[in-house]
Amino acid sequence: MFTLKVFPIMRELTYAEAIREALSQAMEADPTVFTLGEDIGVYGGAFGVTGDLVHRFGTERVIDTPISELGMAGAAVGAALTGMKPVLELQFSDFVTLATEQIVNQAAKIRFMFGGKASVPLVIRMPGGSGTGAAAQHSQSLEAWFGHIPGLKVVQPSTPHDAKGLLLAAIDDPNPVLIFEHKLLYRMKGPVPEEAYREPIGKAAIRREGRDVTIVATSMMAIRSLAAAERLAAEGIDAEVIDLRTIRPMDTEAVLKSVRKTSRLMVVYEGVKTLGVGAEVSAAVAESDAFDFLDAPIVRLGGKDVPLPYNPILEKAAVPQEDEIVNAARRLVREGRV
Amino acid sequence: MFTLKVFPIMRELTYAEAIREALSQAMEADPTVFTLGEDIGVYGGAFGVTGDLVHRFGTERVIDTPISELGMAGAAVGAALTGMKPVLELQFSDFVTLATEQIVNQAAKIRFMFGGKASVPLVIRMPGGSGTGAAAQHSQSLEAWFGHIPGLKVVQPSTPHDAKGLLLAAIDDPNPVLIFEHKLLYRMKGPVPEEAYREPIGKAAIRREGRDVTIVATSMMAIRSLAAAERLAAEGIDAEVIDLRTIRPMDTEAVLKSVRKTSRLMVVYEGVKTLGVGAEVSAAVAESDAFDFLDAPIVRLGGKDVPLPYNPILEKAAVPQEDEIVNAARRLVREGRV
Amino acid sequence: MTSATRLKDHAVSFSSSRTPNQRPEFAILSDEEIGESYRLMRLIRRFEERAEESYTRGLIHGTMHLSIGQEAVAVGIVGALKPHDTITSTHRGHGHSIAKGADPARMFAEFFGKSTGYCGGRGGSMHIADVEAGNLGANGIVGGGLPIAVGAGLSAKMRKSHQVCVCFFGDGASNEGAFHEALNMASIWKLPVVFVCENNKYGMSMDISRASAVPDIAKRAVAYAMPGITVDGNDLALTRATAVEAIERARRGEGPTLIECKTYRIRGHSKSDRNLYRTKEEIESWRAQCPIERFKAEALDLGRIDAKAFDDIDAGVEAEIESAIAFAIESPMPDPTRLTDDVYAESLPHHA
Amino acid sequence: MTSATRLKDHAVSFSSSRTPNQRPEFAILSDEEIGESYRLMRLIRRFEERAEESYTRGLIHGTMHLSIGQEAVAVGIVGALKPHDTITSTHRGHGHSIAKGADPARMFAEFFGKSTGYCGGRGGSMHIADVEAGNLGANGIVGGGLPIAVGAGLSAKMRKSHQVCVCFFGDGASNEGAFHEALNMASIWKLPVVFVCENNKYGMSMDISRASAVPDIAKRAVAYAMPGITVDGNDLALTRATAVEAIERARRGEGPTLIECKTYRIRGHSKSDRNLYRTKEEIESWRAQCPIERFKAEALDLGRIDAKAFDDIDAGVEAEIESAIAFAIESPMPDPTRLTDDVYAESLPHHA
Ligand SMILES: Cc1ncc(C[n+]2csc(CCOP(=O)(O)OP(=O)(O)O)c2C)c(N)n1
Ligand SMILES: Cc1ncc(C[n+]2csc(CCOP(=O)(O)OP(=O)(O)O)c2C)c(N)n1
Ligand SMILES: [Mg+2]
Ligand SMILES: [Mg+2]
Repeated sequence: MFTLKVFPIMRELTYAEAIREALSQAMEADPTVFTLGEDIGVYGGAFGVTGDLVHRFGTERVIDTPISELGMAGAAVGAALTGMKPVLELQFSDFVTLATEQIVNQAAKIRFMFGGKASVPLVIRMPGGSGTGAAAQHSQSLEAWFGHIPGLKVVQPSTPHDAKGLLLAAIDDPNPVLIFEHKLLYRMKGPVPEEAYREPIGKAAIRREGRDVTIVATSMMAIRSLAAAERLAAEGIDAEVIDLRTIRPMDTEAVLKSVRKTSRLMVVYEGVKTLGVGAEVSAAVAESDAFDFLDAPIVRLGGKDVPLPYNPILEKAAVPQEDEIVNAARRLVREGRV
Repeated sequence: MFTLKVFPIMRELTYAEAIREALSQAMEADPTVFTLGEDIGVYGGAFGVTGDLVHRFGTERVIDTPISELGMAGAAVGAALTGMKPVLELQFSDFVTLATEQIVNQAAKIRFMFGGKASVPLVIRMPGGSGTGAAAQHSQSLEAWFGHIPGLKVVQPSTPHDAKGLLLAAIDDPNPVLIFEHKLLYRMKGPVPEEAYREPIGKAAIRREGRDVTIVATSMMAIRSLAAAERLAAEGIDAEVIDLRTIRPMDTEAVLKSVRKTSRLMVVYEGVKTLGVGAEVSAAVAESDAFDFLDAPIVRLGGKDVPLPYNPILEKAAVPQEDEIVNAARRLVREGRV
Repeated sequence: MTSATRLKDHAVSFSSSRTPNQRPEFAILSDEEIGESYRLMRLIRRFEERAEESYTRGLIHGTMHLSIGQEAVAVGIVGALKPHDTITSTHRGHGHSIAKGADPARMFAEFFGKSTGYCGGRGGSMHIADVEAGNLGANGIVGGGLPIAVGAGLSAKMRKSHQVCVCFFGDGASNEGAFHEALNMASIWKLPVVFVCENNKYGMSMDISRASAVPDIAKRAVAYAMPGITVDGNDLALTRATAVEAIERARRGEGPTLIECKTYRIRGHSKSDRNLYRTKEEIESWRAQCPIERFKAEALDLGRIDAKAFDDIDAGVEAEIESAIAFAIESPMPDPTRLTDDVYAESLPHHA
Repeated sequence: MTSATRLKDHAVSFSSSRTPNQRPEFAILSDEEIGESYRLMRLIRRFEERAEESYTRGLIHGTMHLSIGQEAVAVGIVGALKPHDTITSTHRGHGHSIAKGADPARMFAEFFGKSTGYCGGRGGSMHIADVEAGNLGANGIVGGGLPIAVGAGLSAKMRKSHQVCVCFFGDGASNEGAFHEALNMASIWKLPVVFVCENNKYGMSMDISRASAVPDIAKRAVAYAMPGITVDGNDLALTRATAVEAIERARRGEGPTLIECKTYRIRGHSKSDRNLYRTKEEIESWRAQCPIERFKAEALDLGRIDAKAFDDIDAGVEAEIESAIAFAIESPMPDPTRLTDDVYAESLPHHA
């Protein structure tokens, strides 16, 4: 589903391996980079992301923390304020609810509150998303919350390539960056260059060019939308698929440009539809001059208005699936509404 | 600014007094209702809302808590699960960041996770908003976060009348209800009936009818928008002002109906513009059939993309003011964009 | 009450102590209680073994956390409660639920995602609850149940219901801020809550010696001016006797107690655990401390119950599990068109 | 080290002890330190009194929290730090900042919302910070600084910088979960952090006896296997000596200490406090314990410094405050068109 465009001969890594490689390269290059989190040492991380890093960098730079999410987020803020570059792993992004005080009131605001005289170069990585039967407290997609907070940057890589490049960019960034990874993507393979490259934070990626409809999607939904676009192509519908990649700052320009071309917009995201990422994409277009180019209402396919259920049938019904994307896009293009 | 339409002879109360009266009436009527929070007893609450309630209901039903926001939210959840109806006051809504775990992972999801076999009739009251020079950690408007969470209800009363009626409705509600009050409104007076009436959660209020533009606003911004509308009227612009009142579930129908009439929409809210309440209002309209009625892009006037500053000039510049609303509405109506 | 030794002058009368040389903790158990405690431990063990097997057979979506080896905590403690008392449980909560009277059939049904499950298939292993029956829920959030238990205690006190709430949590959870806030609140308000720490030595892969500044979680009780007791959590009689005293204290309005039960989880943390953080020897040494076998042996030794009775119980447990699984397998899946049911409780007309 | 009495066999040499019959805590202070400590306490006191007056005159938007009566904690503790050491402070942090070397002129400027203030007018009283100078910031969130101090300690340890971080917080803050998580982490990692609880008896209106299960916060140190010491926080010599020992311990890599300083805030919690929760008598009895007067009297008594020297210091403080206010008043307001500056630090090109 992801063809080797840019790099003709390319090694493939899983998304998890790509993240591990980024961490490892950053830690090799810069002694102030370290990582902390629950069970990231000898256990290798709940999703195996840190793997053997502790054996290569030692327990002083790959730090297992007690189960104290607020404390570890604060410790990362304090370390970042005083010369270090911590990369914090939260075991599931749902647990960020315990750490929001430090992230939102401290990390995000310190630079501003202190009059620009300090910075908090902190990275928080956390797996979000549903699909593993982990139920309501282990499956949320809360990126919209943090997209609402000035002072933070928020990214959602959907490919191994981006997972590595965005993490390296996040570590370089002097601001706090939250990375929402996706549980279902960890084992997905894709081409990943060996060198320590960066993907720019704040830039969307056009995954597929098309003329009939713009599909803006994030994370796992970018993968599903791309697959849906291939099916739509077989029906003669030419969809442009934009992987937003960064939630804050959002690459609105890329979306507007595409909408001016296609005149139809659909936003696909896994978080709860209401007040989710799609609301912002839609509103940004509706307030812009691209509004005049719109031939149809803006469609949002988001997560249903429901906590994530355990049963796999219900779980699938709760978030957009490929079929739904195909059907919605088809109706939008053919009938001008969904 | 608020004329006595429904009740010809009406006592006036401040917003704070109206809330206190609601609490007091609910506690009188129902022995399972109680209130807890920091300094709500003899101190009377940081904003004087609980006032003398402790003297009337005793320290067993007006409970001063230690400074333990997560703990008190959880205690409220546990009490609500077992037959009580707690009304929790968080001293500033910014501190909800310490309690999001209990609110979002427990209160909001328990009913669903437990298969509909339990409910959490919990009310959380908290003052949000800027304008008092309390700076970045004491001035946020975080209602959009909770509007994103299925299982919660979220309201924002803008008048003493609604402050009382919505609180009584919230206490009756078998679901967790979050009430974002506004610091600047506490001393504002308005007519308040003496009996224990309810305002329906989930219903917007049309504060002013108009034909040229729909202004949807929340909380303090509803007050400012109404004042702006009066000024606009003097210029011959007839604005309809809708006070959203409930963020979740949102009264989209009221907004659509108005937009079908005015063909122009502006959303005014104090929270950060990006991914704030206005994004949802805009997206809900843009995906509806009211889209076809729109004559101009949808305008959002939200908080600037910045933590709230201390300096009063900066603080004013960070959130929509009356002049800005007037100017934006005028341009929208006259020039078709802002 | 500051240590388990205080239990020696425990006031409960030794009603059913027909046999000499019994420990007082054992002596307070009636024959019926011995049989029932054994049955419940056995039921929990077999329930989890069969759940594990079902997982391997692909009947279970998602993960699960087994408490094999820890049964004496759940049964010892919960057995000291009255039916109207409440518990809050954890991600490793099958034992707590069964001890509190949950029906294994509806639990299996939940694991299999069926509409007959405790949560109608919406919750799964980590969210088994039965609020009516006093089980305020397992919890996917480590430490999540601690403040909820405080609320249940506060509610019981306000309603003067004389209910006690037992709050289970792990050694790992004791490093969460929620632990601190909850124990402090329960103490200042003298709430009828008994905090039971199942110290199984690990929070996932984190050895308690790396995660916690103190090896004995009960020591932390000092910070909340409440009694703190460390007991052998694989000794059912001891966990029961300790719980009886703490629950009585709570019911008398004298406030909370922190009981730390030292135990061990024989299985990995969850189904994906490769046990890289502990040795086979350690696991084996604890397997030899099986709480069920120990309890059975002591009862047999003392002649309190004979081998035949135990065999009968085992057979009954097998039959119950068998039919529970059958029920669960035959039960229907939930209807996906009803997905959004139960997000909100319906508002009733107000009592104006 | 488990109590203040241990300080009697403190190892610091009594270098400047020219006078017999001195307490060892006092004796370790050089004459210069006595003068400087007095000056700083006086500066804090007068700074806050004038801030209060400025508030009344309408020069200050927003609220502020005065530490009048608590000066011996800030000056006693911070005076034991080296310049490159760090502190985290609180909403009641003027004293900490000044003790750490903050310029009152830039502080007043901040209170008045001026661009020359520590935060360029963006932060106000609750966010005074000077990260370069080791002040990691006041904090509007009760308990917010606790985990940040852990991070500063972790960072110092990793960078082998031999810095110590002093973390100030209140008695009320000790009931936040952040307190628990922070102290546990600092202890298990043996971080160079000294936790200083300013126990002024109230968290806003909540008497510590109602809010906290234990009256002495230092007792909670047991839960983290770290030394816990309660001292008279209005006795500068004692707070200094205690801090010296704890800071040395931290610097030696032996881990954190919890020091509880019993003190009292003479003013209300904030400008809107009506003092409904305490008596005039209580306030008066503490006013008589003024840490500044006590310190001065002891120094005079011992003949360590004469009255003239104190008068000179007072005069210097007055002059400094006067010119600080003048500076602040004359400073320009920030430019509202630059509102969104400083939300983000600019990204530098990466070191590829
Ligand atoms: C807030 C939170 N943090 C982390 C986790 C992931 N997690 C689940 S169980 C567990 C270990 C818990 O250890 P302990 O409390 O000792 O319980 P045990 O698993 O040993 O029964 C962890 C880290 C979680 N579910 N919730
Ligand atoms: C998380 C949080 N909860 C509540 C408050 C409101 N508040 C500010 S100061 C204070 C009292 C703090 O008491 P203590 O820690 O003893 O410090 P003191 O004010 O006595 O110096 C409260 C409740 C806050 N700022 N942050
Ligand atoms: Mg454990
Ligand atoms: Mg205090």
